[in-house]
Amino acid sequence: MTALLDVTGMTKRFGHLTAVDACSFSVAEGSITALIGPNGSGKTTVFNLITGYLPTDSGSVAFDGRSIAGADPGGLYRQGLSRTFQQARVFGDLTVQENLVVAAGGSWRSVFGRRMSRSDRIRAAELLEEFKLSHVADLFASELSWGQRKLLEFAAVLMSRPRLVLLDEPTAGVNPLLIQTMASHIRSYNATGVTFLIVEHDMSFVMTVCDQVIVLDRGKTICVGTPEAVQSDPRVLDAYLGD
Amino acid sequence: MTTAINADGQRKPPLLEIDDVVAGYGAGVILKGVKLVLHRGDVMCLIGPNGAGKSTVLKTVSGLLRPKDGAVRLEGEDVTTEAPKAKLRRGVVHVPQERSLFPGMTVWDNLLMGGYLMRNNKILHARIDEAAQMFPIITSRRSAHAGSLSGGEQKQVELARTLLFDPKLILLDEPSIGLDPKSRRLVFDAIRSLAAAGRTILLVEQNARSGLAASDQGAVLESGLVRLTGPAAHLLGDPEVARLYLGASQHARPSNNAPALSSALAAVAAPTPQEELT
Amino acid sequence: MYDNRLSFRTRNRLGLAAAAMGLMVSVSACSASATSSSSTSSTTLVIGVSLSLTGDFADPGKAVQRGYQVWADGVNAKGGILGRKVEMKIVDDLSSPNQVVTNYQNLISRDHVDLVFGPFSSLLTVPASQVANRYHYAFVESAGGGPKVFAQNLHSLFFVQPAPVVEQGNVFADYILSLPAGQRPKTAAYPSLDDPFAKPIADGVQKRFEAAGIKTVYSGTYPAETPDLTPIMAKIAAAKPDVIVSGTQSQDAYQQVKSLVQLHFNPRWLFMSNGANSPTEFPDKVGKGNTAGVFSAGDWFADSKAAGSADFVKAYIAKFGGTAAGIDNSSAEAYAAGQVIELIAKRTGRVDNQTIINSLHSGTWPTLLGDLSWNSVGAPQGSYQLVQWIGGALKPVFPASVAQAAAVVPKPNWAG
Amino acid sequence: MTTASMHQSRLVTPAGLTRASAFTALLVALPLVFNAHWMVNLLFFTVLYAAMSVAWNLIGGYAGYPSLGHAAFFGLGAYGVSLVFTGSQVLSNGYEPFLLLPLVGLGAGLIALPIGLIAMRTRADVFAIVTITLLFVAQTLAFNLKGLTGGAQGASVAPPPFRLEIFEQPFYFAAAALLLLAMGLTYLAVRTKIGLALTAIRADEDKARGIGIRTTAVKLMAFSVSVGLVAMAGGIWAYYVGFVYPQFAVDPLLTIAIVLMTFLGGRATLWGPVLGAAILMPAQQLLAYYVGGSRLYLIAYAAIFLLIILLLPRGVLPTVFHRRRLSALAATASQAEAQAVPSTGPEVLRPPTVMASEPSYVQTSAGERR
Amino acid sequence: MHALIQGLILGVLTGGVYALMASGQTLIFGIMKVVNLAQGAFVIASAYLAFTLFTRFGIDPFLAVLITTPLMFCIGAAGQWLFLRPLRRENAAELSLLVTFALALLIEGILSVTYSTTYRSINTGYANKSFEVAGYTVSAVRLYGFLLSIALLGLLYGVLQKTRFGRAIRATVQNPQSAALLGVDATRVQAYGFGLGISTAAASGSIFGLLYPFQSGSHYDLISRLLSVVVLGGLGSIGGAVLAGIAIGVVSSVAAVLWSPTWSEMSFFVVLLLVLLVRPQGMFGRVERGAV
Repeated sequence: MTALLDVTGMTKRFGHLTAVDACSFSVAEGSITALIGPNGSGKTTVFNLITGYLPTDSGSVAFDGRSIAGADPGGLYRQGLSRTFQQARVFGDLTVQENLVVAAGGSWRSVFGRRMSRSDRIRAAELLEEFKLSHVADLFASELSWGQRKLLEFAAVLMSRPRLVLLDEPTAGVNPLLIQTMASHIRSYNATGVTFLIVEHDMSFVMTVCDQVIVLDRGKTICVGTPEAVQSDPRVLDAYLGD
Repeated sequence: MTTAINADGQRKPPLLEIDDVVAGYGAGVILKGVKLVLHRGDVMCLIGPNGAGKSTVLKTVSGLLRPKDGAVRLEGEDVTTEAPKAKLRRGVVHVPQERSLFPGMTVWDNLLMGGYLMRNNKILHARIDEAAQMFPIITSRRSAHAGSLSGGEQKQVELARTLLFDPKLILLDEPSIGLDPKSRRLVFDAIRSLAAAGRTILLVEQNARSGLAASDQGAVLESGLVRLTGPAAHLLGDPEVARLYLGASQHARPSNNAPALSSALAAVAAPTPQEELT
Repeated sequence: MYDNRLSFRTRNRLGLAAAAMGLMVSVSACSASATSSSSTSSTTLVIGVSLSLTGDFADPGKAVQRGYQVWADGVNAKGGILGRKVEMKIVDDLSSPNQVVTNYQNLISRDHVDLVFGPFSSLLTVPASQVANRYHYAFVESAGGGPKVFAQNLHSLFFVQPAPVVEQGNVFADYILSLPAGQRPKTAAYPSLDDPFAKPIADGVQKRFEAAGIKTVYSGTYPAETPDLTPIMAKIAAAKPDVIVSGTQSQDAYQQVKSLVQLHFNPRWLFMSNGANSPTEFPDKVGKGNTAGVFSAGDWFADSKAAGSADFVKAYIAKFGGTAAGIDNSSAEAYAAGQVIELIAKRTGRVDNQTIINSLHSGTWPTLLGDLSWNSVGAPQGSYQLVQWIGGALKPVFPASVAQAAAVVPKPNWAG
Repeated sequence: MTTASMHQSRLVTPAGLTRASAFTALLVALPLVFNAHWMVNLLFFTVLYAAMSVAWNLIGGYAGYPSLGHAAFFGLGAYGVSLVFTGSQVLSNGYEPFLLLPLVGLGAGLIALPIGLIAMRTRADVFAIVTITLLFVAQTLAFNLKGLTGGAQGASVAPPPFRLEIFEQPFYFAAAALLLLAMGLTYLAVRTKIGLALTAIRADEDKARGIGIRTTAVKLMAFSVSVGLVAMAGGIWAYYVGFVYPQFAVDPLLTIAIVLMTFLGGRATLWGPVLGAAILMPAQQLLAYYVGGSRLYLIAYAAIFLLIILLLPRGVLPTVFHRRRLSALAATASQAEAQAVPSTGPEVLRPPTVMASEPSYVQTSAGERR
Repeated sequence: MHALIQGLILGVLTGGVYALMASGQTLIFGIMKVVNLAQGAFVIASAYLAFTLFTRFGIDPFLAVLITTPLMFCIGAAGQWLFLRPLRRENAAELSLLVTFALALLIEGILSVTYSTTYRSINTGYANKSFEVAGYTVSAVRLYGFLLSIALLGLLYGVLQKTRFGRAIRATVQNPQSAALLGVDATRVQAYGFGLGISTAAASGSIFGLLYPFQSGSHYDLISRLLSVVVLGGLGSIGGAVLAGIAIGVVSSVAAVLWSPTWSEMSFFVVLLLVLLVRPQGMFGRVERGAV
């Protein structure tokens, strides 16, 4: 497997604090990779740096072999790199269906296209069906529960048929049943060739879903390996339990 | 029913009793019946994996979050539904996880804010003097802007500020988060000196080893329930703790079958613990 | 089920909009029926006026209103015009051009008033006179004499003042140029408000002074909202001109004086087009002592001997109190507009619009502003009088035919 | 597939067409039924302001950028017309200035592009203030560029040679056409991806950019079209009133009026601004005509204004829709319950807004933090 | 050169008064993120109050500050409680713009009914006095007004820095959650903070009334300047507002002298736009930190 995403020596400082410290890792194409680490280890910052929401201080990021340093989030999204947020960000004034359609990306010309083209509608209907959201398709997103919003955000980023999806804590605040649902969606999309990089706290989720785990502590990559290997690695336990 | 967790302090009366507390945000539930007892003069460290509900426990105690069920008792009195201000007057001080100093104000002004509810200046200044003995930084850097202090120094000022309330109970939420090792040592030193001065502390700590090392008692929270309690030193060596952190057999491995429609609907209705996500 | 949900967002918006339109129409209709009774019965002569009772021009707008009221009361006391009682229908235009257009539309096409008088300010007179002209109404107006008013070439418009506003400074230029060459000023400054009333006055004087060899040391305009004239006046003070010719409106005249007093600069002559000719406001705002020697131009004075002036003063004081010196010129000018109508009725026996238009294009019409006559576009053909503050009162000093005192030169020092 | 979602896929729905034709018919019929001059005059101002409110709504309502500088472009249009058709000209048929309007709109739209690019670097509060500044710059320019604008002396527009009997009607129909154009463009924007993008920008601009929406382009487009339409309104106005003075052509009160109309009727709705204008404009003009002298009108105006904001913060139409939606949702939920289908009712019924009675950071189990 | 320095002196003196007015407005923004479009109307209302106190009771406008300041504080606090507190949080920022504008209209309406729309000015015995210093003229009213403004800015600074209430305000601005945890009642702080911001209008009103003729509609012009000042200084930054206030005074009066008064306003707006181009948050605005 080749590396779809390659992060080398990425560094980000906020004032005195070095949030990400010469962090390096790569995500293999077709993998489900977890990015774990204790609170404050810089996971979300890494996400923000990769997706262009924050500028990096130094280091390089390559997506599919091309450097994407300094790219804007929208451009990356159109290139097939999409993400979700820890606190699901959906558009409350749009309906569930529209939340999907608006995320479909598309060409310049499509800006002037119909609000909801036949292909958009079909694609959205598929995803809604798959994510069991059809019954709320015409509700405003602001009327959804938390868990439904997380599902919706996840479904929305799939609209553009991305190659790499960065999920920021897909299970945060959702109940066990929904966690299972999330896991099965991730697996089934992975089977169609979508690569996932997931920030996750729920270790059992990581163990059952992911095939590679990157452990971050204080902004540094301390360990990379299979879930089982990472689980038994004393460095990881130290990172979690402290010194 | 919530006895027998105190190894060495049976004679001390319980200061805080958290009794079967159920709490959450919106319609969701994070704490699913938490029981804890804290005795006067004890330092208890609450540890557990992310999302277990540790911060939520502190919030139900300080009044920032009203429990849906169960009771919070302080010195035997039911204070479950009291507002934060009322709790503050009872001497329950909450130091949140985020930095709670006012960055543009001087260290001294930050301290004075700790005495906001206090009308008696004499007592206030006496308490500041008292705090200064434990935390010399508040006099040595008194006119520095709080924002210019290092993270560890800021935590020290925050801890010093709690003393102005002559607190019965200090609730510390992840005091060491985001700090470099040196600052972390400063903070745990400070917690130890507070403990030495006989303050009762309920501490939530991600850094379980340092946290337990600074505490008398420990409790492990997982998925909204207290899984383990005991003297801090015992928990430090308990292999079960590591399992709770890094995931293990308690979890049924999720099946690959798509869930039935009804359960999926029930699932999506579970809402948000926004505070737990940070 | 889906259909139901979607439909909240789309259904019946048309209904709402239609209802709103209906509401609008019915509001208008209601109000129309409520007041239509007040309009013409054959025995009343209804004269419609839109005045700025609120907004930027509210202050002079109300002075005009008082003038009309005094006139109407006087006429009615004498039995009205040709036996018809005069009713003034005065509405507020908020000093807004949209409202002034709406008001004259309503007055003419809805309330069918018999005659209209003009609003206050050239800015509102222009759109208003267009509306009136469209309906072939005579547009007798006492407060819109800017150049653009006459540039419309309206045959139906008549500006009831002795001369177009821009010529207000001519009388001062006449006076200065009537002096022996040795006594004339050598240098002059022209600060002016950027306003259609004020700026052309200073420009006109400047043109004539320069032609006569008087050197311009300062010339500049300031916008209406300039809170502070001190920088300009400081610049002028530094240039030490012999004469200052100010194109002023009202508040800016007071501001100019204040600044000059504070700067301790006292020119030999100080002429201010407007503001300084306000009998009560000026001494009130700048202090009585500081008025001494200031020139201005005017068309009416409390002790004027012109036709009807004494009656006007008496009636005004009886109605509104105060003193003769406290009467605003705008009130007198409005009164003169009424006088003109009264005269036409007396001379022709008719008061319809066509008669008014035909009559005013010929002959002279004696009013309390003196004898007035108009050219084909409604510009009056007379001239203003030069007035000066002497002993705390405004005195006509030039031309000799109306002078009640000799001009005081040089201007006495500021009182401080 | 449901009929509703079938409609969604078409650019113009049959229902939309019906509504458009009905409204057009209404607009055409109004001045013919209420043909008194004063009535047509009132209708003219109402429709003109409705057009401007609809235009403002594109950027201020849908995109959530509350521009307070639209009056600058109104003035631009007014001066544009006065520059080409000066007072000394004699027009042959009187319709020439109307033909110039598309050019005026286009010009204003182009000028708006660089301005919008700068102004939209900031969000809500500051954007509002920057656009106010723009308005004052425009007014100062109008006063000072005497060669073009005539300065404080004003600029005159060629007098319209229309017959008295129908004098107001060409202006009314021009304004009505502009209103239909503005509504048509809004409708199209809403029915295309642009509408989705604008709503997304209002809700969460960063996220919108992150999912590949071309936010800058869409925002600029909306701003440019919006001010272009307002500039055209300025052109019609100048021709109607006949004279253009800086303080009236670039008047802060104009912006305030159209913002207020939009908020009253309901922003980010197609019909809200029209409704707002239909209520406010006649109310204002008739209030001024009948009780203006009493001076209480300003107090009454402000009081009504405050009451509307405090009682109907979303505006009339959205409030009505929201109420109906809530009751209908409750009905569906109970229906669903009756059919023993698991329901999301309680969650769904939670109103999307929480009153700010409690300080934001104190949470209770009942309401989550926002 | 003489005229330039004269203009400079004038600009600083005038700017001091703007600084005082703007400090209140920026304080209000800092505390509750509300752009108060009624600040100008409150200044004009205060000018009328001072006018009445002077003409009816012969109270000197500078002394009248002692009466008008507490009065304005109460009116401001009441206004916040009645009209701003009930706003829904989701779009409070936009709605508060409209509410404060409506408030301005309401004040204008009340003033025009009470006082009519005639221009007023306060003419005290010293209205036209001036001092001569090294050949430069300094008007007495301006000098007193400037000194009073500086004194009141000092007082405001003192209140914010040294009092319990001031600390609570600053704390709320910087970290509302933490302030609440320490027992600060945010609702009360907002109402009193709004009152404090409005109370700066009282003294500004007295000085404004002494310097310029005013009427009920004068606030439109005033608010456009104040907005420029607070945006230039950075919304929420009092120090920024003071510097920007003096800057607007100096720029417009120097431009009036060097160039032309008709363009002086323009020059200032251009400066404002340029500053915003480089720093959208204003000269002294900080993105992450609060006011004071």
